[in-house]
Amino acid sequence: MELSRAVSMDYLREVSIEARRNVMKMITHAQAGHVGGALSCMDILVALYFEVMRVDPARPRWEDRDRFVLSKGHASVALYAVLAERGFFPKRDLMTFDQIGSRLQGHVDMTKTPGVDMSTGSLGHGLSAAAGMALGGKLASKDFRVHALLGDGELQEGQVWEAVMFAAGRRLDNLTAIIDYNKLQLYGAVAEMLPIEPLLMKWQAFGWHTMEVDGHDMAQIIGSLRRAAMEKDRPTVIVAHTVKGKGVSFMERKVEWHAKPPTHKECERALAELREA
Amino acid sequence: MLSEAPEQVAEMLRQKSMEARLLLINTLHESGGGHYGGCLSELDILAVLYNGILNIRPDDPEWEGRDHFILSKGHGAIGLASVLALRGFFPREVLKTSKKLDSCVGWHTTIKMPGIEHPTGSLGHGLSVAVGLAVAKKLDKKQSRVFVLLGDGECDEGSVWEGAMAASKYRLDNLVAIVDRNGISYDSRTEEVMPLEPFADKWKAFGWAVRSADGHSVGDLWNAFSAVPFEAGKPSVVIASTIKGKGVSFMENSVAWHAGPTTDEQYRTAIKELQKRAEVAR
Amino acid sequence: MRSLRRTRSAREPLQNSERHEREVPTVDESKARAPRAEPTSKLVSMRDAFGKGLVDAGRRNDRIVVLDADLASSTRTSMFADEIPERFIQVGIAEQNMVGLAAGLSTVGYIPFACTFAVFMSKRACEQVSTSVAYPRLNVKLVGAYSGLYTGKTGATHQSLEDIAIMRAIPNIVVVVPADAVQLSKALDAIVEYDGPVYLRVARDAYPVIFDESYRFELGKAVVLREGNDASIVAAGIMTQTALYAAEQLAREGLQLRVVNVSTIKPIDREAICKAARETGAIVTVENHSIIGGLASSVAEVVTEECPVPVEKVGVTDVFGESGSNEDLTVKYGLSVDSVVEAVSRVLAKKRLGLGRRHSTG
Amino acid sequence: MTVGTLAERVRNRAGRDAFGEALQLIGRENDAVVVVGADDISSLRGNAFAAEFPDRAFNVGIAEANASGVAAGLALGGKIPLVLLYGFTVLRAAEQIRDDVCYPNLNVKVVTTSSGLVMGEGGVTHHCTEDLAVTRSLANMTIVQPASALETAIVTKAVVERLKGPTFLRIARCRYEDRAEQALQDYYLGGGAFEVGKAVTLREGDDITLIASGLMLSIALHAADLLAESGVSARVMNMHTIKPLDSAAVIDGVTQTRGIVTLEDHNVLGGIGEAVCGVVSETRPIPVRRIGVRDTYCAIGPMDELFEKYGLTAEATVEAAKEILAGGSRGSR
Repeated sequence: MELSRAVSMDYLREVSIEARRNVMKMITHAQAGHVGGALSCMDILVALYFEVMRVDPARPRWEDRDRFVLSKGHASVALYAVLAERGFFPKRDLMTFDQIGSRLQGHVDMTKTPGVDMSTGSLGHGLSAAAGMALGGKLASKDFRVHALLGDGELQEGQVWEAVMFAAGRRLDNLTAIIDYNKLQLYGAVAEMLPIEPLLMKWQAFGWHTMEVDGHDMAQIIGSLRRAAMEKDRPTVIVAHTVKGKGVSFMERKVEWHAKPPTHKECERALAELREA
Repeated sequence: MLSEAPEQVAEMLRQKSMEARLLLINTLHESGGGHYGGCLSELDILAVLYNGILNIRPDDPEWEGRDHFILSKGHGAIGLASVLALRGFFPREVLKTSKKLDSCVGWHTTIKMPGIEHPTGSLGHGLSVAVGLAVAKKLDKKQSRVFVLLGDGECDEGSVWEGAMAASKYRLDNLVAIVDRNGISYDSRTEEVMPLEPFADKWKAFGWAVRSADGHSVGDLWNAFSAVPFEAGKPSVVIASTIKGKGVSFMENSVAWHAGPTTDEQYRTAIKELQKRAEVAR
Repeated sequence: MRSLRRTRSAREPLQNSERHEREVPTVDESKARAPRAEPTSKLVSMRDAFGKGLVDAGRRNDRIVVLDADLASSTRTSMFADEIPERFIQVGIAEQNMVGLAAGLSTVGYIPFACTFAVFMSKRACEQVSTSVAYPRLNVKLVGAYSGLYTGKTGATHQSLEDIAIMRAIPNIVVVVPADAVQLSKALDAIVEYDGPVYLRVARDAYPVIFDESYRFELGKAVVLREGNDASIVAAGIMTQTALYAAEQLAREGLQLRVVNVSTIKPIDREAICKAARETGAIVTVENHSIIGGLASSVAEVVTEECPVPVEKVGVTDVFGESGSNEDLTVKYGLSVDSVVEAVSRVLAKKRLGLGRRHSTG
Repeated sequence: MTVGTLAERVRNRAGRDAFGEALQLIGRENDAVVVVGADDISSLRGNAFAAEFPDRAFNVGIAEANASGVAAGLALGGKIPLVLLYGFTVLRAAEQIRDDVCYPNLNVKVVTTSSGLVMGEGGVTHHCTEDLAVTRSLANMTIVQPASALETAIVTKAVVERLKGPTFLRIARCRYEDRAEQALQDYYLGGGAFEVGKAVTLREGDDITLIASGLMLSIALHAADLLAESGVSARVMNMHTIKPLDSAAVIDGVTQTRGIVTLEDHNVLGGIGEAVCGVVSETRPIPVRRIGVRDTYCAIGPMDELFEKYGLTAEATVEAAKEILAGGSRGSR
C-alpha cells in the first residue's frame, strides 16, 4: 500500500491545474457552485491528497486514514475534483455535480461521496467535528492526523472559537487547521465585513502553534503541513494567504465570482488560461 | 462623580457592598438556596457600579439618559437584586417573595424586576445584546454607556467571541465588559474545564482595550471603571479577579458552592463572619 | 409534585430499579409488555437513574464516550466522569462545539453521548444537531436534561418547552422521552444498541416508579398501561404518572380510561394511537412540553390523517414559564391531575356530540 | 404610497426584491428602522437600504447568534431592527431568538428569504425545512409568510409599521408563480386588506379546503383548478399568518367542507400541517392530508424538480383531496 508518493512539484502543479479545469467544467455544466473559493483552496487540497495525507482511494473508509474536513463546505467542487483526480471515484461522475440524484452534492455529504469524511455546508461546524475526530484518534491510540480547511469569513462564527479553545485545551497535536485566507467573503472584503485581524495573534492567544504561508506555493504548503505534524502538545494552524479565483485572471480577487457560474464562453476562456499556465 | 474624597468614597462603597452581602445571604437562605458562589464574587463589582459609576435614577429606572447594565451571567440575579434593592429600585421586602410564583425574584434575572433591562440566564447572550444597545446609543448620539458583566466560564461560549469581534468592528467605546474572573465554573475550575488563559491576550487579540482589577477592592474597581474608555474607539474590558463565594469562609474558592441550599447553622456562621468583617473594616 | 403525592401504597414490593447488573431476560418476549399500571410510592430521581445507567452502559461498552458542557454535576454525567474518567470529555460551556465534537468522535467509531440541558441542546446547538449529526445520520446520542417546566426554579431561560418540537422536525432523529427511572434505564440500553442519532429527554427530579423490572423497552413502541374504552389518555414522560392518577380518579366516577404511554415520540407508534382512537373514540394527550410540536401534535397528525377523533391537549399552552416550585408550576401551567380530568370531560362531551364519527372510517 | 403604486414597483419581481424595495420605502418613512445582517444583506436584498442608510445597516459578519442578540439590543434602544438571516441560520440562532427576542417580547423582525427548498442547488445544509417548527414553538412569536411580490411588500410594511413584537417573516428568494401573483393582485387591488392572523379565502368551495401560503399557494390554486375539472369544488385559503393560526378560518373549513389538505415547503412535522391538525382534532375531526417534505433531508436540485420529487405538487394535492373524498383512511407515510 502506498502511503505517500514521491512526486515532483511540477506534477502537483499539473494536478492542481487539471483539477481547476474540472472545477470550471463542473460549475459551468451545472450552472451552480462556488468558483472563487474553490480555486483559492485548490493547491492546498492537492498538497494534502497527493503528498501529505495517508489515504487509500480503494478504501475510503479505511480506519487508519488521515482525515480531512472541508469546513468551508461550499468549496465542494474543489474537493470533488481532487478526489476524482486521486481516484476515489471516476472522473466522469464530476459532470453529475449538483444534479438531482447525484452523489456530488452542492455542499459535501459524507454519506454520498467516497472520500468525504464529514458533511458540511453551514459555516463554522467543521473544526468542531475535526477536533472530535482528532480526540477520537487520541482516545483510540491511532496515529492518524486530522486536517480541517476553514474559510476566512468563517472565523466570524463563534463556534469556531469554541473549537479553537477546546483543541488547545485538549492538546490535540494531531490536528491541523488551514485557513484559506483569500480576504473575500460573500458580501465583500473580510476586513470590511467583520475584521478578523490580528489573525495570528488570535490563534496564539487561544494556544495554537501558528504558521503563515503562501497558499499557492506548493513547497511552502507541504513544508508547513509537515512541520505541523512534528509539533507536540498543541494543534497547528496554517494561515494560507490565497487569491480568490486563483488561476483565472478575470476571476481573481473579484467578490462577484464567489458563487457566480461562468457562461460557456467564460469557461472556455478560463480553460484556455489554465492550459497555458 | 465621587472623585473628591477617595477615602470616603471607598468607605461608602465598602459599606454598600457589605450590606448587599448580608442582604444576599438572607435572601438566598430564606428562599431555600441559590447561586451563592457567583453572587458573592460579583457583589463588589455591582456595588461599585451602582453606587459610584452608573448614571441612573432608581426612582425612574426607565430614565432615558441612564447608563445601561446587563447581567450576562444571569445566575447572579440575586446578587444584582440585592444591590438594586439597597440602591432604592424597589423595597427590600420584594426580595422575600422569591419563593412565590409570579415573583420578580428568580434564580435568573427577569424583566419584571425594576432596574433589569434584559432577562438572562442562558450564558453567552448578554454581550451581543449589549453590543446592540451600544450601537443604538451611538446612532442616537447619546452619551449613555453600556456595561455588561460576564462570568469567566461563560467565555467558553462562541457567541461571546462573536460579540467581542462585533464590538471591536463598531468601535464601541461606550461599551464596557467586565469579567467576573472567579476561576470556577459549574463543574470545576475554569482552567480544568476549558483553559481560558492567556485571557487578557484573547480580548486584546479581539480588539479590546484591557485592564485588570482586583474584583474585591472597591478602590481598584472604581479607578478602572472611572477610566473607561481605556482607549478611544475601542470597547473596554475589565478583567476583575475575584473569589467565588467571597466573604463566607467555607464558600470561598469552592467548586461545591456554585449553588445550593444552606443549613440554618451555615447561615448563622455566614452572617456572623460577614458582620465581623464589617466591624473590622470599620 | 403535589398531585403525585396522592400515591397509594404499592401493591407489590418495588424491585430495585437502581441495580447495576445487566438484566438477563428469562422469557423471550418480542414485544414490549404491559407492566404494572399503578405508580408506586417509591420515588426515584430521573437524573440519578440516567447517571447510573450511563455508567453501566459505559462499563459494558467501551465505545461509549460522554461529553458534557460544564453541567456534569447537574446532568449527573459526573457519575460517569468519576467512574470512567478516560472516556469523559468536558467541553466547557460550548454546546455547539460539543455537538460537533460528538459528530467527529462518532466517525471514528465511538458512541458519543452529548449531554446538556434540553433547552441548550435543542436551541443553542440546534443547527449543529441538524447539520452535523442528523443530516449525515451519525451515531450520536443527544441528551437533554432538565427538560420541561421542572428545572429546579431556574426560570424561563432554563425551562425547555420546545425541545421535542424542534428535535421532532429534524429528520433522522429518534426522540425518546422516558416516564420513570426503569423505563429510562431500559431505554438507555436500547439507545446504545440502535445505530443512529437519538434525542433522549431526561427529567430532573424524582418521580414514582411505574414500570417493574420485567418491562421490556422497545424503540417506537407505545404501551397500554391501563385498559378502558370510554376515552384514551396518551401520555409521555413524567406526565404518565399524572395520567394514571387521573384515570384512577375517573374510574371512581365510573369511567374507564385507557392510558397509553408513548416513550418514543418519533417515530410515533401509529398503530397504538389509531387503535386507541378507534376503540375509544376520543383522546387526551398529556405532556410536560408546549402543546405545539410535541406529543399533542404527533397524536393530532396521526388521528387526522388516519382515524379522526377529537383530541384534547394537556401541556403548556405556548407561553414562557417562570421560576417556581414544581407544585406551583403544575397548577399554574395546567399540568395537574385536575387539568387532565377536565380535559377528559371536554373530550367526552365532543365524543358524545358525535364529532369525529362522521368520517371515522376505522 | 397606494397599493397600486406598490404593485407597479414590485411587478414581476422576486420575493426578496420586493422585500428589498419595501424595506427601502419603510426606511425612508421611519428612521428607527435598522437592519442587522450576517454577511447576507445583499442576499436578502437589503443592499439598497444599506446604500441609502449606511448608518442603519449593520453587517456583523458570519455570526448569526450575535446578529440576533445585537438586534435585541437595538430594540432595547428603541430601534426597529430587521435581522436578515439565511433560513437555516434561524436554527443556528434559535436560542438567541428565543431568549433575547421572544422571551422579553422585543420588537425584532427576523427575516429569511431562503427557507424551504428555494436554495435547491445550494445543497442540503442550505435547505431549511425545520425553521417553522423552531419558530412556531417559541411563545410570543408571530410568523408571516407572503405568497406574492405584492403581498411581500404589503406584509413587510405592515409588520414593521403595525405589529409590535417578535416576528418571523418567511419570504421567497425567487419569483412567485403567476397564479398566486394574479390572485393576490386581484385581491389587494380589489380593496382586500392584509390583517395579521386573518386568513384570506381566495376561492370558495364546499368539498375540500386547501390551506397554503408562500410558494405553495400557487400550487394550491393550480390544484383547485384541476379539481374543478373533475367536478370537485375546492376552497383555497391563503394562510399568510402561520402563527397565530387563524383557527376560525380553519374551523370554517372543517364545518363547511369534508376534509383539508395543507401545503408547505417545510417538513410536514412542525409547520402548517401540524398547526392545522392541532385545530382540526380539537374541533371536529375530519381527515387532513399534509403536503410537504415528509421528514427527510432532500436531495439537491432545482426547487421545481425537488417539489416534483418530494410530492409538493398540484397533482399530489389533487390525489390527497380525492382520497379524502373517497373516504380512504390511511397514513400518507
